[in-house]
Order: sequence, then C-alpha cells, then structure tokens
Amino acid sequence: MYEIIFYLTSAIAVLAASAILIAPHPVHAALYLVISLLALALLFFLLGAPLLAALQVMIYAGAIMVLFLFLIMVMNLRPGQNQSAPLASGWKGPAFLALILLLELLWILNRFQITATNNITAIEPKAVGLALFGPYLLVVEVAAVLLLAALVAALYLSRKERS
Amino acid sequence: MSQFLWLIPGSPMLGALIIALLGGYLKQRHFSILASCAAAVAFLTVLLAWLMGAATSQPLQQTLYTWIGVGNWMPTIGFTLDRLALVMVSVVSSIGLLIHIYSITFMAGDSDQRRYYFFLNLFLAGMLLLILADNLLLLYLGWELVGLCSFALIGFWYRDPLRASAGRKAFITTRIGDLSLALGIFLLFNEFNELSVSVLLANATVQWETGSQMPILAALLILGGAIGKSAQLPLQIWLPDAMAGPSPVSALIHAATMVTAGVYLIARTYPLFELAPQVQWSVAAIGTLTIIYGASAALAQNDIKRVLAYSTISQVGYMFLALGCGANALALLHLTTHAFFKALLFLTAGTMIRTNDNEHNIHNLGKRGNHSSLIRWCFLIGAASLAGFPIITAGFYSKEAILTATWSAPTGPLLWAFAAFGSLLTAVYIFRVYFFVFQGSRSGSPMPPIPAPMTWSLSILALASLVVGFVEFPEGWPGLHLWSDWLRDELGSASHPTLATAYSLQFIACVLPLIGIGVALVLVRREKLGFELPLAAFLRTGWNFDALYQIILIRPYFTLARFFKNVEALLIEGTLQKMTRSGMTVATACRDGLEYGVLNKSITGLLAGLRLGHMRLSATQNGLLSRYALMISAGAVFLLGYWLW
Amino acid sequence: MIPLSHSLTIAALLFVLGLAIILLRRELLFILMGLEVMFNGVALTAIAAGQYWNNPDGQVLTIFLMVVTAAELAVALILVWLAFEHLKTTQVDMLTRLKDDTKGGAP
Amino acid sequence: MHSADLISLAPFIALILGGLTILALGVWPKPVSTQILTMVAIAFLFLGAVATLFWDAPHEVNGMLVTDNLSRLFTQFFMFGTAVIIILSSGYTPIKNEVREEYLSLLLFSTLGMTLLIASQNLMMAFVGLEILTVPLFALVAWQPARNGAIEGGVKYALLAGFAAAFFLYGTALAYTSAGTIDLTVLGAVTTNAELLAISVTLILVGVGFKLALIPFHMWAPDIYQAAPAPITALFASIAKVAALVFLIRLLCMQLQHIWEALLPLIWMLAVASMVAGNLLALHQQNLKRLLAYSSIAHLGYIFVALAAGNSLGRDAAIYYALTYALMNLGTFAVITAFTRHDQDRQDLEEFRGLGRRHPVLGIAMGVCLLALAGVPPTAGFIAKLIAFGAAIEAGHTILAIIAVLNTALAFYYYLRILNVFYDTNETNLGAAQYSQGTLIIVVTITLLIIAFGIFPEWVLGLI
Repeated sequence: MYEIIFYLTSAIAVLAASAILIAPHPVHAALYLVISLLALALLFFLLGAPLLAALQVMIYAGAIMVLFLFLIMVMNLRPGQNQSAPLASGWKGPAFLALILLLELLWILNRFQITATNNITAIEPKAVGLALFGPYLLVVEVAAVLLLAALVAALYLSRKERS
Repeated sequence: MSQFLWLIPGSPMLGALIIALLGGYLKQRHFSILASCAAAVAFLTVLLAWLMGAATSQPLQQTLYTWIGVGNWMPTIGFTLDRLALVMVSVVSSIGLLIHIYSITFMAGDSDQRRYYFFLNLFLAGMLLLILADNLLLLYLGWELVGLCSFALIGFWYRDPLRASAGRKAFITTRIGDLSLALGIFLLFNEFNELSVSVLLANATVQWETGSQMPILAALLILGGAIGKSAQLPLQIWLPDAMAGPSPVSALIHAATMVTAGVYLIARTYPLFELAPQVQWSVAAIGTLTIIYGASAALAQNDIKRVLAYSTISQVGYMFLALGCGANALALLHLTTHAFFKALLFLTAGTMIRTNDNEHNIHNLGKRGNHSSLIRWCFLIGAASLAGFPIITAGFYSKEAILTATWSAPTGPLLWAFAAFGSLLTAVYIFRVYFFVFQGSRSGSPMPPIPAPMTWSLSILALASLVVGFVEFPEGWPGLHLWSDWLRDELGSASHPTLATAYSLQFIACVLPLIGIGVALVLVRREKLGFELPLAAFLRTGWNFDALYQIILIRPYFTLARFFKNVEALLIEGTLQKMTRSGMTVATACRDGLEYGVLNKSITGLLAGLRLGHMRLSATQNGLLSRYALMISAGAVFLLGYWLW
Repeated sequence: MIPLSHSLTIAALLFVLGLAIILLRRELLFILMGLEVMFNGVALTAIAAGQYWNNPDGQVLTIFLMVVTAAELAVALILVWLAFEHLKTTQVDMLTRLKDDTKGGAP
Repeated sequence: MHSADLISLAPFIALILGGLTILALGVWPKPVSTQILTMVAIAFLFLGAVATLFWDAPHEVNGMLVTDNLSRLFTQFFMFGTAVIIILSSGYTPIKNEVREEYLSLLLFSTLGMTLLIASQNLMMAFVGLEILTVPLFALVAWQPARNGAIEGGVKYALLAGFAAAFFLYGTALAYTSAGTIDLTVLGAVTTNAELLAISVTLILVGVGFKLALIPFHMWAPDIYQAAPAPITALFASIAKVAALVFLIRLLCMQLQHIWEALLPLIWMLAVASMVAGNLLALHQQNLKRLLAYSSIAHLGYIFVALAAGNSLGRDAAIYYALTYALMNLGTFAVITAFTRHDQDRQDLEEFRGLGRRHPVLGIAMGVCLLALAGVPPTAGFIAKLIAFGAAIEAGHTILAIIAVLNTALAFYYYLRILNVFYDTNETNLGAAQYSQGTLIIVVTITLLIIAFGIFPEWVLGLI
C-alpha cells in the first residue's frame, strides 16, 4: 500500500512537471507546478519528513505560487503583449542534451551501493528544530540577512524612479 | 647584535641610493662626505660586532625578508656573520673606509664625483653583501653588483677610449667566470633544492662521495667563477688593464677586496673542494702557476701600477695555493695582510702619480726624484711586506706560513719550489721598483703638501702592514698562534711538516727576500746601464697572453665571420654571373614561393586562424539566455561524462 | 520499502525536467518555473538521503533551500516584471541586446 | 557561545551592523547626506578589517566557519575591495544620485557573503554565503533600471545564477547522500562512496565555475560586465570572483584533498579551455568591458593551471594569483570608471582613443594594470604567472605550461592593442574624463600595490 502511494505520487509529480514543458499558457503551467509541488509534499511526508511536507505546502504551493500567479495576472492586464511561445524551433539539441544528463545521473546514482533500505522512520520536527538551532544556528542567522538583502533589493527595484 | 647585521651592507647601499636619487640636491664636495659616512657606519657596525664578542660566539644570523616563499624555493635576504665572514668584512669595511677617506682629496678636483661615489658605495655594499649572504642567490647578487661596479669604475674616465675598452675587457672576461658560477649555483640548487650555503654544504658532505662526479663538476664550476673574479690563469688578462681606473679604485677593488672574492668563495665552499681532491689540487696548481706568471710579468713592467697589478695576480695565487693545500685559514691570513700592504702600495703609487703629473713610468718617476719622505717610507713598508721581509713585516708571517703548509700537500715539494721561487721574484720586482723610484731621489723643488686625509689613511695602512701578521707566528716559534686555532672549527686546518722540516723551510723563507733585494739592486744597476732583462718584452706583455687570445680565440672568430661573409658574397656574385635572365626569373619565383608561399602564408594563416577562431567563438555569444544555460548544461554533461568514461 | 535509489531517480528526473524546461521554453516565467522544478528535485534528493542516513541534516538543507529560493525568486520575479515594464517583453529571444558584435572590428 | 567565537565572528557582525545602520540612517526622518552614508559604510568595513586582526590561532565557530590566515587575508582584502568599489561609485556620475542606503547596504551584505563563503566549513554555510553574495548583485547589475541594458543584464544574471545555484545545491545534496553529512571536515575524512563525493564536487564545480566564468560556464560574463555600472563590473571582476575562487581553493586544496587529486584531469581541461577560448574571444573584441570579461576568463584559466598542479605550490600560486588578479582588475576598472561620461560608461575601445595622453596619471595606471595583466615584470602579474606555471611544471604538466605560455603571448596582442589606443595621437572627441579625487587616489594606490607586490611577493605569500 505504502509503495503504491509512493510511486503513484512520484508519477504525478513527474508528469505534472513534464506538463510544464509543453503547457501553452503560463497559468496552466503554474497550475501544473502547484500539482507537482503538492505531490512532492506528499512524497516528503511519505519519506518521513512531516515538517517539510507542511512547509512545502505553505511556502511553495502557498507563497511562491501566489507570486507567480500575481505576476502572470499583472502581465496579462496588457493583452497582446504576452503570447507564450510554443516549443522553440531548435528543440532537439537541448532535449537530447537533457536526456544525456538524465542518463548520466541515473547511471551514477545506480552505480553505488546505497540502495539498502531501512524502515521509514519519521524524523520529527523537534529533531529538525534542534539541528536548525544547534549546529546550524549561524546559518539561520545568516539566512535572515539574505532575506533582508533580498527585501532591500526587491524594494529598490520595484519602486518608481526617484525624482 | 644580530639585528644590526643588515647595517653592514645596508648603509653603503643606502648611501649609494641617496647619492643616486637625491644627488641633484647636493654639492660636489658633499658626495665624498656622505659616501665616507656610509662607509664609516658599516665599519663601525663591524667594530661593534667585534666588541660584542662576535669573534668568539656562534655565527650571528639575521633574516631580513623572504623573497618568494613557495615550495622549496625560499630565497631569503639573510645574513650570516661567522668567523670567516667576520675577517672578510673587517678587511673590506676598514680598507673601504680608508679608501673613501683617501678619495676625498684624491678625487676633489673631479667634476663627476656623484657617479664615482655612487659606484664606490655600491661596490662596498655589493662586496659586503657577497660576504654576508647566507644563501647562494644573494651571494650571486653581490657578486654581480661587484662586477658591475668594477666595470663602471675601471671605465670611470670613459671619454678615453682606452680606458673604456679596459672596462669592457674586465667585464667580458669576468663574465665568463660569472657564467660558470651561475651554472654551479644552478647545479647545486638542482641537486639539493636548497640555497642556504650551510645547509647545502652539510647536505653535500652527507650525500656525495669523495671524488665522485657531481662534487667535481660543482667544484669546477665554482672554481671557474673564482678564477674569473680573482684574475687567475687563464682569466687573468683583465686585471693589468683594469689599472686604467682611478688609483683608489685600483687599491680598493683590484687589489684589496674584489679580487679576493674568489678566494672567499672557495674558502666558503671548501667542503665541496674536499669532496673533489682533484679539483682541490688543481686550485693549488693554478695558484702556483699564477704566482710565477704574475711575478715574472711584474719583473719587466715599467708602469708602476702595472707592476702592482701583476703583483696582485701573483699574490692572489698564493692564496689559491693555500686553499689548494687545505690551509684555508692561512689563505685568509694572507688575504688580510695582502689587502693592507697592497692597498698601501697602490695609494702611495697613486699619490706619486698624482703629484708627478700623471707619470706612471718608474724610470721617469725616479728621474724626477721628488717624493716626500712619508711616501718613501710608506712605499718601503709596503714593498717589504709584499716581499715578506722577515720578522718585522706582516707579509712575512702570512707568506711563510703558506710556504710551510705547501710542503706537506700532495706533490708538495714541487709546489713549494715554485712558490718559493715566486717569493724570490716578488722581492726582486718590488724592490726593483723601489730602487728605481726612490734610490738617489733627493728632494729638489719643494713638495706640494700631502693633505691630511691622505696622510692618515696611508699611516694607518702602513701600520697595519707591519703588525697584522703578529696574530700568527710561524709553527714552532714562541708568540701568538691565534689565527689558525680561531678559524680551525670553521675552515679546518692543513697538515704541517715535522718541526725540523718546518724550521728549515722557515729559514729559507727568511733568506729568500733578502736575496731578492740583493738581486734587485744588481738588476737595477744593470738596467740603468742599458742592459735589458732577458725575455723582457715577452714578460712585459704578460707572457703575450693578450696576443695568444687574439690568435686562438679572437682571430679565428673574426676569420670565421669573414669566411661566412665571403662565402655569402661569392655565392651571390657567382650565382649572379651565371644566372641568365630566365634562371633569374625561376630563382625569383622560387624565392617568392618560399617567402610568400611558406612564410607569409603561414603567418597570415596563423593570424587568419586565430581570427576565425575568434569569430566562431564570438558568434556563439549571441545574447540568448537559453543558449547560455545550454552551454552550462553541456559543461555539466561533459564533466559528469568524465566520471562515466 | 522504497530503495533510496528509487527516490534519487525520481529526484534526478525532476532535476532534468526542470533543466529541460529552462533550455526549451523561451519565456522568462517558464524559466523561473523550471528553476523551481530543479530545486524541488534537489529537495527530494536531500530528504530521501536524510531518511537513509536517518538524521535531520537533509531536512535542514531543504529548509535553507526553500529560504534561498524564495529570496532569489522574489528578486528575479521583480526583474522579470521590470523587463515587462521597460522592455515590453518576457520573451528570451527579445532580450538579446547584450551580445558580441560579430561584424568584427579592425584587426 | 564563547568569547573566542565572538572575536571570530566580529568582522561578520560588523558587516551586518553596518548594513543595518545604513538602512536605518537612510530612513531617518531627517535626510542624511550621501557622503555621510558612504563614510559610515567605509567605517564599518574598516572596523571589520581591524576586527580580523584579533584572530589569532585558527578557530572554528560551531563547525560552520573557520578563521585562519586564509580567511583573514581575504576578509581584509574584500573589505579593502568593497571600500574601493564604494569610493569609485560615489565618484561615478551615471549613478551618482542612486548611491544611497540601498546600494551601500547591498554592497555590505554582498561582502558579508564573500567573507562567509571563504570561511565556511560546511557546504550549507557556503551555499548561503554564495547566495548572500549573489542576490544583492541581481539588483546592483540592474541599478537604475532605465539605463541601457540594465534590466536585461539583471534578468540574465538572476536566472543563470539560479540555474548554477541549482547545480551547486544538487552537488551538496549528493555529497550529503554519499556520507550523511555536509560538514567539510567530516567529509574530508570519509572514504566510503568517495566516487559519489567526487561527482558531487564536480557538480559543485559547475556552480562555482559559473561564478568564475570558466569556459563553458562563461557566457553570462561579457553581457553582465557590459550591462553593469563600471564600479559594479569592478566588483564582479575582482572580489566577487575571487571569493568563489578562494572557496574552491579551500574546498579542494585544504578540505577535500583526495577529491582534488581525483579532479585534476577535469581541472586540466577547464584550464586549457578557459585560456584558449578566453583569449580567442578577447582577440578582436572592440568593446573594452567585454574584452576585459574575456581576459578575466583567460586569467581564471591561468589560475586553474596552478590548481591543476595538485601540490601545495600550486595552491599557494593560485592564492597569490587570485589576489593579484583582483587587484589588476580593480585597477583597470577604476580607470574605466574614471573615464566615464556623464550618462554612460565608455564601452567601445574607440571612445578611449588618446585619453592616456590627456590624463597622464590615469594613462600610466592603465598601462601598469594592463602590463600586469599581460604578465610583464616587475609587476605582480609576472610573479603570479611565474609561480603558477612553475607549479605546473613542477607537477610534471609541461604541456599545460607550454599552452599557458603560448596563451600569454597571444594575450599580449590585445593588451597592447588597448594601450596602443590609449596612447594614440588622435584623440577621441568624446570629451575628457570625469572623476573625483577619491577615484584618483584609488587608482594610484592600486597601481603602486601592483608594483609593490611584484617586487615583494613575500608580502602576500608570507600571509598564506
């Protein structure tokens, strides 16, 4: 049962992502992305990361997608400017390259003796919290600076020209 | 104390820099004072080192700065003051100071004192650097600096083409030696990955077998450098011509200090020579030959400075002989005494030349007979010391010791016989000069007074020429035996003959100068009557070495050049004559084909290829974001592909 | 139970899919979405590995990934919007003013 | 947290506090003049640099940051570099009125990112550091969006940087997969799954290679160099790149040495590709900023020649070269900044024609910097190349060294071409330079440093 859910969810995540590749309209693409992200959240949960599953839903599916949709909305206010292009004409080369990369990665990942499995045990939010504010405390603090920097940058870029 | 070591080469260097950079703001007479002060600081630092007990303590060391410290390559600017270096810096700085002081009046009238004192100070800095350097790179720097200054000072009056060419000759000849030294340094660095002299020698003694190929090669290359700088056979030809420079320069550079750099170098690296006994013996052999060569050539000279120049060659030969016999400490002792008496002789000669309207010829100097008694006495002291007049002169003690030590070296008696003969000749040639110049001289017209700085430097040098030898009385004599014992740890000691042999050798050494003086008297009388010395012309030209080189090196070179020129001319002319119009067209076509078809094409082809490469690559840079991402992915694919491959 | 390599394979699939989106789609918004998909592939790798090693570092890694992505995306989105505002386009093909002048100058 | 930790963290704290202070001053009810803001920024940079002097023995903070000689040297250098960029910016007319609290605080945050990156002991810290370094640059490239090409540059950089960051992170995740940790000290000791670790480092190399603009990750560089305001280009070309490079050196040469050895063939290939293609691309380039971007690519190739040696000499050479490289580029771009016109950078080489004659100080400085880039003694550029190629030869990579030397010869062509234009007798009619006293002082200082480091390389080598 567990396995079925896992592989099914994986299939959804991958298929939804592939749909972005060919979706004609940005809104459709964004919706496919949401599906993929939600499926991923479920995968996280199945892999014993309940906290991350929740965060995935909140941050990605919630916040980030809203940003995307908002932007799409803003742009769509001006009709005629924003036709999405079909697949670019020279698509075969890049697609082939991506395929090679995939094969390489798969080859590499299946070459190593790391296939052993243990029973899935959930790593509780508490453990994550302890790690976050124990050894990773400095990174947390620094990440705050990163957010501040991004905020300043975004604020500057988004304001009207200084008179 | 060791933190002040840098002052020794540093203060003359600074002096030179100030004179060079700020000289525009100074008056002519200030240069001499500034330069003398710089030399004085160096001398005082050395004095301070003595007072602080540098003579008895461990070697002092100071590392100023590591130039590029990467991997094993650690060239430092660092100084070591051990006993060998202490002796050398004492000699160099004291004589350097005296000669700076002497120059104050000697060069007073010259209009280009800035250049003179710049090079004089720079020379002093280079010499002290060479002595104090704790690694071969820095030593080589000093070595080259010294060579450069020597060149510049020999040709100081460069408007005279003869003097200028003398400078060039010295430079080119010593370069041959320098090249050899450089190769030696490369070889040593290549073998040991190390530049520090002490570490390098220690490694060499551990890793190399005595008499094996590497130490022989290394010692030979170093010997080559030493021969060039010290004017030994067969690279001695530059030194007599070097007398074209001002007399103080001759005294400082070409008698007292620079020419002994080779001796210092060999003494510094003597463990290498001990690993190569064959080379060590050839050092002695070269020394012996040079003694005879120099002394015999000096015998026939009429130019007083040339006599002294050949005498220097010959005396440095004694030092080489001592080195070759393993008596390094004695070589150093002779170096010291020689520095004093030879500087004294040069300075007196310089004064005479100066006061007698640039007269170099000893016959004419004697005819004028117009010398103050100070000059006369100083020259006499210098000459006696040079001849090794027994008991009272410094030269006796150093030279006698070398002669005695020679006896017990391999093929010692033979070497001794040559050296003793040289010693006899020494007395002959120097007293020949003395008798010519001073015998029968009486003060006719009033002498121009000798200025105080000159008097002082001459007196000090004269005193030193007498007393310095007392530090080392001969083997078996009562009195001090400081020198050898003091240097034994650093320089080793030579084997001595039995006491009985030593006494008889010492007796001979005492007698030889006296015989020589007698012979000189006879010789001078005969010469005044018009009898030339046998072989005089041959000897006067320094055994015709210049002509020899002219024949075996220079002329073949020119002939070869001319030959090629002729061949070229013949070919072209001959071809032209034979060439018909059509043939010419063919030839032109061929040449065109070669020139334009091959050379031109290949160059334009290369350029076009580069340009094409530029264009092709530039075309990829089309501003398309997807393309950029594609390239990144391609790179990733490529790099990952490496791991699968 | 799920072998680690299966999770990693799915993650690699997502990563390459994201990459393909970036390479193939010529619109800035799609490229940004492709980036998100790539990052999600990475997140899945980290979480699967975290499960395998049974320590929370993988999850911590993913949390930081989310933070960084959010920060980066915010600025990038605004830049896209600026492009739309000033240059009136979100097509990659139109953003090619900066490029080598291939006419070639004097040698 | 111990006091030793605090001492180690002091420079980072100074940078954060500096950024915050400037932001606070910017929104102060009473308007604060730009000059005061600039001075505050420089003061905090100075404080941070001084704080590094209190580091003594190498100290590890929480397993995340290490403060050793390498960190100290480059932290100080980044502070210096940022101060230079700030001074250049405040005298730079096209964005003069836009150098306010946002600009300065973003610069300080970016510098924080660099210092964190080079001191990081943990891949996560390195990644966050890298992002703090990068994200402000998105905005700084597009500063004053109305400028020509600004937005396009910003968009390109933001998207591609994200793309490269994905590779970096994927590498990190795979490294974690291989050993269950991303602590570099632990990773360095782990020997199981070494090949997977090597592969993950390869992916990280892609991410860092993007920052370094190595061939084939280089294509963004010329566009961004062209789009960004000249002082920001200087930042890109010098300290930002060096930060990534020093991180790579720490990662490969100090922490994961066995991986370094495994990666040597890859480094070899990257070095050759970057040198050859970089120089070819620069050869006939007419746009000076783009040309310098390509020359930077070639220089990174030379640095990788040193890294390909795989020994401690190569490491030292790379460090020395990194510092020298940053100085030379700072100098060159400082001159370009000084030669700006009121609204736009000069870009085409033609626009610089004859300016070296009109402005002798700037002309000589440009000459020294270009000769240093070309590797002429007695500049630091010569010593850098000497040691780098020497390291390659010592490691037995004679062919690589020969390729590098040939490339140096090729590079001479375009450096001399620039100089030739600068000293042409025909002068451009586009007007004279406009620069502040500060810019002039910076230019002279850097020129002197380049010569001084060339004569006394031990000043730098002794600090490593």
